[in-house]
Amino acid sequence: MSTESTVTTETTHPTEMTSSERLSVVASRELAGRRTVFAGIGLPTLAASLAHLTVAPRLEIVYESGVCGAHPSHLPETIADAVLITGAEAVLSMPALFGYVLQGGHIDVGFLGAAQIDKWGNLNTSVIGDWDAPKVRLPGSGGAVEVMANSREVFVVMRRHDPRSFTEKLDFCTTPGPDRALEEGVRPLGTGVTRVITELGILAREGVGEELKLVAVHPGVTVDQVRENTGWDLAVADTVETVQPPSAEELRLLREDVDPDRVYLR
Amino acid sequence: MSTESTVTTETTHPTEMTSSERLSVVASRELAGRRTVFAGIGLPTLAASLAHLTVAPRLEIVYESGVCGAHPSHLPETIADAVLITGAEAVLSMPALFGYVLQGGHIDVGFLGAAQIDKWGNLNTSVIGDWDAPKVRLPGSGGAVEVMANSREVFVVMRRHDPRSFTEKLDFCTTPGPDRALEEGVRPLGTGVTRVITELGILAREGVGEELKLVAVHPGVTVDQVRENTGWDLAVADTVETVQPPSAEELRLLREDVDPDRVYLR
Amino acid sequence: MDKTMTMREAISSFVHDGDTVALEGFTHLIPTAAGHEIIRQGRRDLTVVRMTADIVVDQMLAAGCVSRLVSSFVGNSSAGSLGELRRRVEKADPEPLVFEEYSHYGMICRYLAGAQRLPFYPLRSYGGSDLPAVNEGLRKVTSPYPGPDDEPEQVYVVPPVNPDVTIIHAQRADRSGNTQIWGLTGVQAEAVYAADKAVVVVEEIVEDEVVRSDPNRTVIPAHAVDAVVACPRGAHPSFAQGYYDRDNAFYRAWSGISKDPDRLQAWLKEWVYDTADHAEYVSKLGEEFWDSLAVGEALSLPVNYGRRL
Amino acid sequence: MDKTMTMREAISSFVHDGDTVALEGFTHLIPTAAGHEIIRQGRRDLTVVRMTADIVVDQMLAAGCVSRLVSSFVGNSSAGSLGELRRRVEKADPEPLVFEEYSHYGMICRYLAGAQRLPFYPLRSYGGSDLPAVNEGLRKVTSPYPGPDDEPEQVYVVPPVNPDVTIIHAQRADRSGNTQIWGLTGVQAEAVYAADKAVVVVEEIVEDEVVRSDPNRTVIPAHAVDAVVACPRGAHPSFAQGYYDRDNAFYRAWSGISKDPDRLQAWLKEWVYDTADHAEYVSKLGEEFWDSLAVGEALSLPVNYGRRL
Repeated sequence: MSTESTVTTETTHPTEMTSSERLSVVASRELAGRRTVFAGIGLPTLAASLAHLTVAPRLEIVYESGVCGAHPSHLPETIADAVLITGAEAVLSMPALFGYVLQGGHIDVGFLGAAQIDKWGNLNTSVIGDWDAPKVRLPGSGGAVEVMANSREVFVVMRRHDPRSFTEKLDFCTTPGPDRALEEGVRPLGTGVTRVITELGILAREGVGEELKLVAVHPGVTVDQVRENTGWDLAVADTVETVQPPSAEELRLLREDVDPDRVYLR
Repeated sequence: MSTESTVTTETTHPTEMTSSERLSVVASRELAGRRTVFAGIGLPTLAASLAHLTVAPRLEIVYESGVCGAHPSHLPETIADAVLITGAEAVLSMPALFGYVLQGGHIDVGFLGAAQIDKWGNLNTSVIGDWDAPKVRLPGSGGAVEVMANSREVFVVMRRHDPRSFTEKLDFCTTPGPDRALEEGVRPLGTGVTRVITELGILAREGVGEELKLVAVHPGVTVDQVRENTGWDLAVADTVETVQPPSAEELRLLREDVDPDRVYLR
Repeated sequence: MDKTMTMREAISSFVHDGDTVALEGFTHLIPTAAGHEIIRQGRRDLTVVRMTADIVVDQMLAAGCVSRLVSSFVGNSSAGSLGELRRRVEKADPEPLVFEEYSHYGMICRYLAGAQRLPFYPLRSYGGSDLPAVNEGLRKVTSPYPGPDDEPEQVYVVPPVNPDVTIIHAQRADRSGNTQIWGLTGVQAEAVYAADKAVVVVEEIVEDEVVRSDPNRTVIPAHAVDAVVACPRGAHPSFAQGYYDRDNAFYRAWSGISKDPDRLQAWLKEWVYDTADHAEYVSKLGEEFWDSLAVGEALSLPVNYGRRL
Repeated sequence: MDKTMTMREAISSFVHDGDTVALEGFTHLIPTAAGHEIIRQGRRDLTVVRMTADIVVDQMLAAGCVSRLVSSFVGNSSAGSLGELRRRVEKADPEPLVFEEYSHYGMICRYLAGAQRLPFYPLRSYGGSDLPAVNEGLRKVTSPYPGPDDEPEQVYVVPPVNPDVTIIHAQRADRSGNTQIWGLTGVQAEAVYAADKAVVVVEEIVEDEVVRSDPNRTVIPAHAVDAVVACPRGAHPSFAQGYYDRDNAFYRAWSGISKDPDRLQAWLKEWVYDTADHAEYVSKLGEEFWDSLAVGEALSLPVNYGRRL
């Protein structure tokens, strides 16, 4: 155990913790040692900003809007917030950002969300129901198709963990993982989704050909609970860890340094 | 006759005129009404700059280096001369210049030179002799292949008019006109070479499927002289005009305003 | 050549019923005022091309201007839903909307192909996606070079988009159309070069010397621009870096406004139809409001372009 | 992360015998000093990729560093010939040179494909040219969309180039590699992104605040850069906009120097082998010489990036 672990074993107050805080902290730890992360605003930014202060001091957040090396004076409210631009190290055009940085293979970890995910980490952000006459029209891909195809790995953060979101069959596959791409002879760069972080625990997948497997649960959550809330026959690791609760130090950094105005820590 | 023609009929002194002056003036007239010209340094710049002062007041010179709307303090010595950049309206990256401006179809007239030209306006700037073991290795295309394929029309200025340069068969076709491109099913935007301006006169070609035809000779040059100096069986227009000699006003502008230091008017 | 005109002149000259109109600006510099003038002039049957179809698109849909939408993100930023768009797509209410769905880079590559007059543009997206099943624009090409392991390699391609007109908003331009943008520059240059005609709306028209003091700042040269429209605060509710900030409250409010068709139509009446032009819209919002979006100063340090001695 | 190192360290760390080395800079900001250090360190069997193979390439050829050249223009600007290159190509003297000939846009598209990790890049050049007959890199693809008149449309494509290392010269960078260039920016960003490793040589290393005062000026972000080398006047005889002018006299002199192999070798001995580094080369040229290339001031006007109030 390193000296930092003294800090992480201090008493924490999980009952006072919001779901956003818990998810941000857990996601931040998964970024240990990573160099570049492609993140949207909200939980991914919180996770990346916290990781920058803890496990990944050299982490650079690249924003879909074209900002590299931001040094914002305030917590940004969107990926294009003016405070991200002033004082940034570089602002790129979208062809450069998507073409050279993302498709060029410079992103270690991409963060994505989705309305639905399946066991291979394929994502739906287009529609609930039929594409032609949907029950709900969702926003669509944005850059998600590109983030999945070109990041070395992808982390998915899903607040909701229920059988409708974790589904055997997507209503529509907007953003395919590499398994689906390879089936039709197209070769993506990355390994697709490697971590899914939810209110119940962590699913993980090491690479092409593997399905998502439950590897950890939050304190107080059982494996059966996760199984019941997953819409497919969930694979479970031989040893399911219990997620270490956010430490007092992690929470302090998150609350005092990363999001003092609690813009996202609601 | 317009009032300007009073000026052009003033006595000129052709014997005092250099070949560069004559070619620049003749080329400048061909730019009447054109909007954008893609020009290298030397005669093309002189011609375009003079046209800007006479027959084409709205003419913009676009340089291969990426400069648009230059307002140089001194006559540039290269297409990348620092004096072209300071005070310019825009400086573009090469992907933007070649991709958006040139291939995008924004160039009315491209100027090219060559070591050899054939009757269809195909050009050789690569080698004299065999490509694999050339007698003379020439610089190659530069952007000529793109200028030919994408400009609405191309003007070629050749100081030397002799059978080795005006050849039945190019040693190597670096830069094809549209006729050669169409033969292999590739469709260029422009019509290829429409004017060849030489020390003997002007060859012209209206478009795809036509070969170059002698349309004008300089004063004192005969049609037979041009035929003898052309390496193919030269087509001749029904009426061959005599090129109007540079007017006093054209020469004055060229000498006093365009190239007062006689950098190129040697 | 002086290309300045009023917004009214620019829209009436360059946007016609049935046209394909690209409106670009990624969160930053959204050409809202131009969209409003299109609504005022009652254009119909437009194909709108816009990566992030957001509030201005919802408004144009609600005003009945648009029959076809080409986009890669149809949402109200991260602030909620587009009510009109969802009614059109989910229930064909009040009429159907043809929707061509892409991803962001797919849209970018369509502009790149359009700007470069290419028949297609390759990209490493879409393998395994259901999008090609609902969008026949997404096709595959086999590379003529051997792939890794010497096997043949396939990639998806997208077709060019060549709008009849592209409209963008920028910080400043000179009268002939040399356009300077800083902060997020998005895909504006490509969208302009892809178009047959281009309208640049700016916060301010500046003297030639301003532009020429920094030619690298010119994102779009004059030869690609057909009209220059001075329209301060014309990007509201989005922002113009260095001029005014984003109106986040309005983004949040839009979900509620657009959810109720009557409220949405009332909003259009009050803020678009009943304002003569954007200047009236701006003054109707009031000085206090604009003060709340004001930004302070953070000037770029100069660079030396040099001068021959 | 501080990536600064000396030129000696950078070349010895990132350029190895047999490597493919891209040196870019279109007339402006040619990385001459880096080429000289490659010569000093005696690298062999390099593939040099450079759009305009000019004086620095002729020097590297004469020093025996290069076995293969990929280029679209092999000439001494408009000032004359490259003697060594012509001997190598015309007479295999003193040894053959493998030459891959492209056009400028063909080279640009190879960098674009390399930077975007594409298997090929399409362009509207080469139809009817003899170049595809001597360069098997130039191939054709049929567009999956109907062309004009609904006939199938063919275009040429070029393969990506992914150099082992790209070396460029720039005006300034911060210590982590955020690189700012003004004036002609050429194909530098694409050449850097296409490469496995990238070395940026700069006129000056500046404080973070200088770069961050104008993030749009950053042509290459730090994440794409592996080494930052401070080397003032390292682009001579080419120029650095705002720092020093082009040495046109040396361009004109090179035709004569390079025409005579003995004179060329004597030049290399005096100016490269017998100088320890570029600083010695600079001081050997003398202050009076540098005064003749000095430029005056033409500062860009600032823009406001804004600050939240």
